Amino acid sequence: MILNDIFILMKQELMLLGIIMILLIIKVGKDWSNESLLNLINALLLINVMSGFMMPAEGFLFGDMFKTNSLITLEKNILNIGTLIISLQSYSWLKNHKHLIEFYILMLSTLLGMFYMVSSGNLLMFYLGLELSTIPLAAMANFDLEKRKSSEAALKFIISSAFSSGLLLFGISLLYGTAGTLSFTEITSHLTNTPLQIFSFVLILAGFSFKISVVPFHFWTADVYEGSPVAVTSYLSVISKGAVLFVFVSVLYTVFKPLAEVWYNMLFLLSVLTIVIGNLFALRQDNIKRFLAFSSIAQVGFILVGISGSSQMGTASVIYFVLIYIFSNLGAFGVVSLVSAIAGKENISDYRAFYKTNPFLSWVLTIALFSLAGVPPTAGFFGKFFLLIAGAEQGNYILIAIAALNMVISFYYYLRIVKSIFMDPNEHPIEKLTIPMMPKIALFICLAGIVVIGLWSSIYEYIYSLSTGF
Amino acid sequence: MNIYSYIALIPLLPFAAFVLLGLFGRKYFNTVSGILGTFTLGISTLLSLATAYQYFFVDGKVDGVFTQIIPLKYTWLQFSPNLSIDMGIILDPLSVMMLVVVTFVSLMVHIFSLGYMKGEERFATYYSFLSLFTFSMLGLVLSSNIFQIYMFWELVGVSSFLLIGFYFEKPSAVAAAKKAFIVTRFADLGFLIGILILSFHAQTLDFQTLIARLTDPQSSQMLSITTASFMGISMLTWGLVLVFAGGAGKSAMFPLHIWLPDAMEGPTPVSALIHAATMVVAGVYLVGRLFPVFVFDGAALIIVTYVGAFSALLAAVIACTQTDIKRVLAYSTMSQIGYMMFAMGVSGKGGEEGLGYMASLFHLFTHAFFKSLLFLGAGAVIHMVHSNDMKDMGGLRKLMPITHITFLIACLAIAGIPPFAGFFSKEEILLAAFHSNKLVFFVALFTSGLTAFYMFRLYFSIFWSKETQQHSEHHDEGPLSMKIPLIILGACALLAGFAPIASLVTSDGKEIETHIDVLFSLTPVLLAITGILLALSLYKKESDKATKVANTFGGFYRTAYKKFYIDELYLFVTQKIIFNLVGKPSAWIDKNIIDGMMNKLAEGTGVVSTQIKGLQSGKVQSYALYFFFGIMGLSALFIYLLK
Amino acid sequence: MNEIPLTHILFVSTALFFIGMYGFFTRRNMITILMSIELILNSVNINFVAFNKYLFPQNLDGIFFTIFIISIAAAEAAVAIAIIINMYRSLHSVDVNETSELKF
Amino acid sequence: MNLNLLILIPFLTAMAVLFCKGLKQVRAVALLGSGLQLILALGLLYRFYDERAAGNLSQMLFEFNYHWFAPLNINYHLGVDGISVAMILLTSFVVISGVLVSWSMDTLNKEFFFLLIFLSMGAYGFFMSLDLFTMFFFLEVAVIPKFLLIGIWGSGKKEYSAMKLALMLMGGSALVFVGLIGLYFNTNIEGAHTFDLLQISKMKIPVEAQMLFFPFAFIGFGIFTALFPFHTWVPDGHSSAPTAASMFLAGISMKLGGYGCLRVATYLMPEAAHAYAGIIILLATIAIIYGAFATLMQTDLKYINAYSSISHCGFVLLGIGMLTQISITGAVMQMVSHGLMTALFFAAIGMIYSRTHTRMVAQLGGLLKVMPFISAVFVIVGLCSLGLPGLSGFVAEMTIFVGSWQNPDVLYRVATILACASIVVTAVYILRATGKTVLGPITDTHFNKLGDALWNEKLAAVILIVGIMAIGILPFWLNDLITPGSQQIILQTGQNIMLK
Repeated sequence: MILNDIFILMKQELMLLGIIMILLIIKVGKDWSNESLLNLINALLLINVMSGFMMPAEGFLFGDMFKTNSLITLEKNILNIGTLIISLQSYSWLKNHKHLIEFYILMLSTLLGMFYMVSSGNLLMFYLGLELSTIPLAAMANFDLEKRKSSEAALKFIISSAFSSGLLLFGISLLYGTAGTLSFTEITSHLTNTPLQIFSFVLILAGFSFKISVVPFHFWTADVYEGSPVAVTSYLSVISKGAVLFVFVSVLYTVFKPLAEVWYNMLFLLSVLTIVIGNLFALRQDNIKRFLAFSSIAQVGFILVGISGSSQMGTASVIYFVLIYIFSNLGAFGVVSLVSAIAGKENISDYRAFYKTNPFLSWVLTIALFSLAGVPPTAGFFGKFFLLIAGAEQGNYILIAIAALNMVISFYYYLRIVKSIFMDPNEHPIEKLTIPMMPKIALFICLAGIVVIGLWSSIYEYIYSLSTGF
Repeated sequence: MNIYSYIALIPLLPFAAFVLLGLFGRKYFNTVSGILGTFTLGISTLLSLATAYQYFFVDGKVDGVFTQIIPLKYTWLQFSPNLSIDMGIILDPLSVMMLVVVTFVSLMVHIFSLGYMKGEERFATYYSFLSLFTFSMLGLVLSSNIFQIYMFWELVGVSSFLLIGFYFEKPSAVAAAKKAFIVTRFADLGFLIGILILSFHAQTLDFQTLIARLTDPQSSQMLSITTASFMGISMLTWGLVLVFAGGAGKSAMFPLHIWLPDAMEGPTPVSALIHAATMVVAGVYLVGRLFPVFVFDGAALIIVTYVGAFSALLAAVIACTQTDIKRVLAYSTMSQIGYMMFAMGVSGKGGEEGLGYMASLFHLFTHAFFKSLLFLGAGAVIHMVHSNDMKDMGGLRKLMPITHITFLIACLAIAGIPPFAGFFSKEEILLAAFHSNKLVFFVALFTSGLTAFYMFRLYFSIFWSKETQQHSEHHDEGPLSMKIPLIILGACALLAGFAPIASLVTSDGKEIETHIDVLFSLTPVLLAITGILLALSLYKKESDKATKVANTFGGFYRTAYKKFYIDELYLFVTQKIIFNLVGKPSAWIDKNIIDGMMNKLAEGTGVVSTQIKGLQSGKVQSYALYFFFGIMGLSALFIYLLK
Repeated sequence: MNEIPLTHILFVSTALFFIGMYGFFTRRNMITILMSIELILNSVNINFVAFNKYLFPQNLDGIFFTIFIISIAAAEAAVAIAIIINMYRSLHSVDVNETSELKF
Repeated sequence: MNLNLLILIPFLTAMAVLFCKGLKQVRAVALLGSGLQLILALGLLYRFYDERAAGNLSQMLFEFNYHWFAPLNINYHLGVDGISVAMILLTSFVVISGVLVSWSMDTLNKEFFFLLIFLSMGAYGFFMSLDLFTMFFFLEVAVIPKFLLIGIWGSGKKEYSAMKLALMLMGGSALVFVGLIGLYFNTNIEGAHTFDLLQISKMKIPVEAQMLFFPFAFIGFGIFTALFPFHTWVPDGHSSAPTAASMFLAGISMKLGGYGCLRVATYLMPEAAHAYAGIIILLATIAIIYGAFATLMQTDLKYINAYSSISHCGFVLLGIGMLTQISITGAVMQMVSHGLMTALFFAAIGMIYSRTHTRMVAQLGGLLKVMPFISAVFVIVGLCSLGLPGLSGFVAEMTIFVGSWQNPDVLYRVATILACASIVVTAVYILRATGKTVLGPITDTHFNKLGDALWNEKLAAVILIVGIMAIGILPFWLNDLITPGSQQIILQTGQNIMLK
């Protein structure tokens, strides 16, 4: 029974679809106050998260266009959790926003797109998921409608992504020309390392790289992150990036396995470039969102190092790192979004003496930054360590050495913010902020995640055990 | 348990006094702390006298030879199965004699200080430091392990630092203490390396074993140390010379003597203790301790001889020109220790050959008494006059009869006039030198004349010279506690010459025959008398004769007065060369080059970061262009180049 | 039959691709830039159709793909134009060079 | 004895501190916690001797092994040998006196004590780890609190110093990281890799791999212990840090490096250690001499101690480089001794500074008159630094010298002689500093009004002095403690020069 299968295998997608439908109905119906709407939506998202963990299933749908298994379910759950946290964090910003429901509809649509993308077993499906997760994001980026920067960010995002998807499609078309099929499982057997295939692979790789901001395909990142509303920035930086990373890992390890030698060297080159350039740019940013953009570019460089390892360890460490990265980055963005929404300040220099007025937020931001930097006992340490172990598995110690030394540079800029918060004097520090309930919950979730995910080894072991699939 | 176990108490009692007085003395019993210190030391003295009796006259001798007894030995630090620092006690004629000398002189100083330091705010501290010094010195002479001796050696250095710098508010005292410590520390470096060399080859740190191994030509250790060489000189020579360097530092031998005159900044009784009888002779003791090994290495002994002889002469010349009475005494000490050193140097081992060894230690013994007497006498004078300078003194003989008499005795003793103590010991030294090295003999002879001259210059300047005295209003000679030690030491200076050292303390433990050859001793005695007469004519009455004589010597006098500019030379080397040419550049390099490198590295990263910011131009089309170049670059690289 | 060979068609699609590319890099008008992207997408469409027709006629993968691309391109253009309109409100211009407030 | 207690107690203390209100509660809890640490450490010493006396000869005692990240063979593996016990003792001594010295910390006291105790947890964990991953974890745990401690509570150009210190130490740990990864992938247990220190030590790591990764590990750890030319964080870091942080920094964290050099670099890569010994000795000798001469020129008390630390830590590296059993024992002793001594030195400087508000030697003088206790402490620690017998410095340095001399290579001997010569220079700078500050006339009439040490400061100083003297007067217990450990390391290198 295909319908039966759909209900079982696509339950996460259907759940999302349901929420979108409810929101549409509310939109059409009578007016709700923003607060109650937010409460409702967050409750729905919480249900969504919890339901994701129930009844895991494994199987294929529509030929092999859609597939799911426990790893993919886990990946979707991770994305769900991230979305919930972002939703909780943007409470202060959305509370007074006119187009609250639209925002959620767009966001959940992109999430749906990502789900399809993660589950895709076919290039067509993948492409559809990718576009579904991209185009609404452009609209979301413009959600501070009256701000010019927001529009500019959206414009840059839509133009760049259209361009990149054009090139990606060109690559896919060439691949189709040489392989004659769009199905992941079948393409593999047709890959023979011809120049045309390598060329098409480079184009596809560029498409992925664009989404996860790998140098030199990253230029849009900083501008878009800076201009967009904080909620969108954090969504872009963790959820959208995370989803593409999940696909990227599985595509590289399964579909493009015959080209392993090529992509291994490419990743080597790209990861070094990404880490170095990301770090160098991050060094001298003053806008904290822009800073986080570049730091996330550098983080992606580390992820590429991990991917260049062998399949199981590489997959496990990448998924693990993304999980940690979601909590760490959202911890930082949570504070940033609060400060931005309430105090309207987004510069690092505004954060001077932040600790005097807001000790709790300062600690959250500090711990989140430490986790991003990879300082124990936060989870970021474990994440980075395992990524680099995975990367070293092939014996490429030069890469590891470069990565390790770049961690030092990254320490500098993370510590620079910590320094501002704790040590620099400031005549007019950000005033004492009252934190609403929901962002507070979000921050606590992030803190718990940062502490627990690293020290509690079962999480890594669980991911590792699932990663055997490839 | 050995019957000698109580010996451990001899050093430990002063140590207990140090701890007690140092921690609680000042707060709780400042005034009685002197009595307490003296009392504990008195017990130690009695014990050491008992030890001496027990050892020399009861059971030290086995078959006519004094043997070494190790009554106590605890492993303190085990480096390896072979090498360990042991805390032990060694008893042999040398150490027992030193034990007596140290405790006795120290006791005298303790008693003297009761009066001298009375009213001092840090009275208890003073006594605790004295006790610490005595403890270290006793530990030094009793050491059975070469590393143990090094440890106490350092402790002696530190406690002398504390004592010299006792008047810590006087910058000159602090400077002198620093100088004394650093110079001897520098010398100790040689000692340390010497220990490393000797112990590495002998594979032991224990004196007995070390000496046994390094005096047996057949032993593998002896073979290894004599065959190994560095810069063409055998390791044995290196080791011994370096050890001697350490001894020379403590004993103020040229060129490491510069600290001694300055060290007179300390309280005068301290000088009597440290710079007359105990610490400064540690070098002689050290050479004596390792004498059996030294005998096997002619080169080392020659160095000992010439360093000793030269120091004796140099110091005597300088002493003739100084006007600070304590400095005169300091140089005289240096000169006398020079005597002891070269006596060691000219000695051989066993029988008549070993005369020098015996003579040296004999002189050490007698010198301890008369030199500490001289210092204490000078202390009494200073106590009265409140000045160190000869010019402020004169005509004191009536005011301080006891001091005067005892001082005279000491002067006669050091000048070598029979039957005072110095005569006998000096006689033996000259005899030993005469037999083995004529050059050294003549130097020594000349020096002994000079000695008589400068000592009596001192004597006449203090006690005669001017007749009338103003500064005598209500002072008397000082309390009883200051007089008693003078009297006792005076008696010793008179009688110590008759002590049977020759039959007790010899290089091989056997007695040697000594006799006074009247013909031979005529020359030095006549020379001494000449010196005394010269001093008499120049300094008995206040006149400008002395100045005239000084002027006739002109440049030489000035040079000698300036101590041959050795201090200035050292100052130049340390201040100008070490500080300016090594210290400052190191600090500069660290700040600017090495640290600068790190900072530049960071700055460079920042500069690169600024340079490349133009890439992120904000124009979406150029972003796309980079995107496109990226694709083209990757394709070209991987299709054409890396294929 | 005088069929047009595949290479000719590929030549056309490649030319379209680069024309689109060139337009994208050089035009200053945002709308023109969007049109250039449409050119690129169309070259992709031609590729898909041609490959499907010539090489793998047994399936319709390429054709389907083309249909999806067309529809998505429409959606993309719609969103992009909406953003451009919004941009125009504050900027009063459609010159892409003026949207470089966010940089470095 | 459960070693986890030594991690748990600091952790719980740190947490408890966070929930305290007001300085009084905070410091009481901190003191209680650090007192417990001290008791635990002493108990550990006692139990250790007990076990050894009972004939338990296994290399590590009280092992605790928990499979942490099973897929990667990462274990949470604790265990101690004599060397670790010595370092743990050192840590507990420094921690409690650090807490006591900061008794009246007035700004952000809760955070201050939290970080201090958190740091100590890292140090304990590091010294007990028998798994390279766990070790690295704790190593980094001990780094970042220092950044905050210096940056927030420091003085002078604190931000610069804090940043410099954090970056250089992080750079060091990055190098260590590469070394560890390299080691990991060169191990082989039935196809899997391991981080377990004991297992690796029983394996033969290929010599080429050793030659490649030894420098990473050694230099990485070396940066922590002021290896020339990577020592520049030391002067700035120490001088800007608040008193307790300086004590921790010099007393504990510099020792992390020395311990790592010994336990990881030398022990696990013995052949490479032999091959690189010449370079290590060269760098160590330069550090010793050059540090000493650079100290001569310093005018700030904290700089004096910082530069002298460079010189003294050079001895540690020298001892390690000489690769004889005695010299390695000496190196460990020097770590313990220097830790206690330098902590005391900083404590004394802090006490002086908090009263006179200056650390410049030229502005101080005659303090003995007004603050006899502090001055006496200052003199004692100075004497310890210049190697006075009866204090710990002497024992450690002499052991290193004797041990170094056992290595018969002529060039190594020259290095030894140069190292010996540095103690003369040490005497010069210590006496200059002491002579000017403590002795001499009072330079500033304000000083007359200043009081002597308070009870907490006295207690802190006494605790450290007891440690110093316990080693200085009765060194054999420490020696017996360390020797089996250093023997193990020497056996590992397989070319024991003593046995030749």
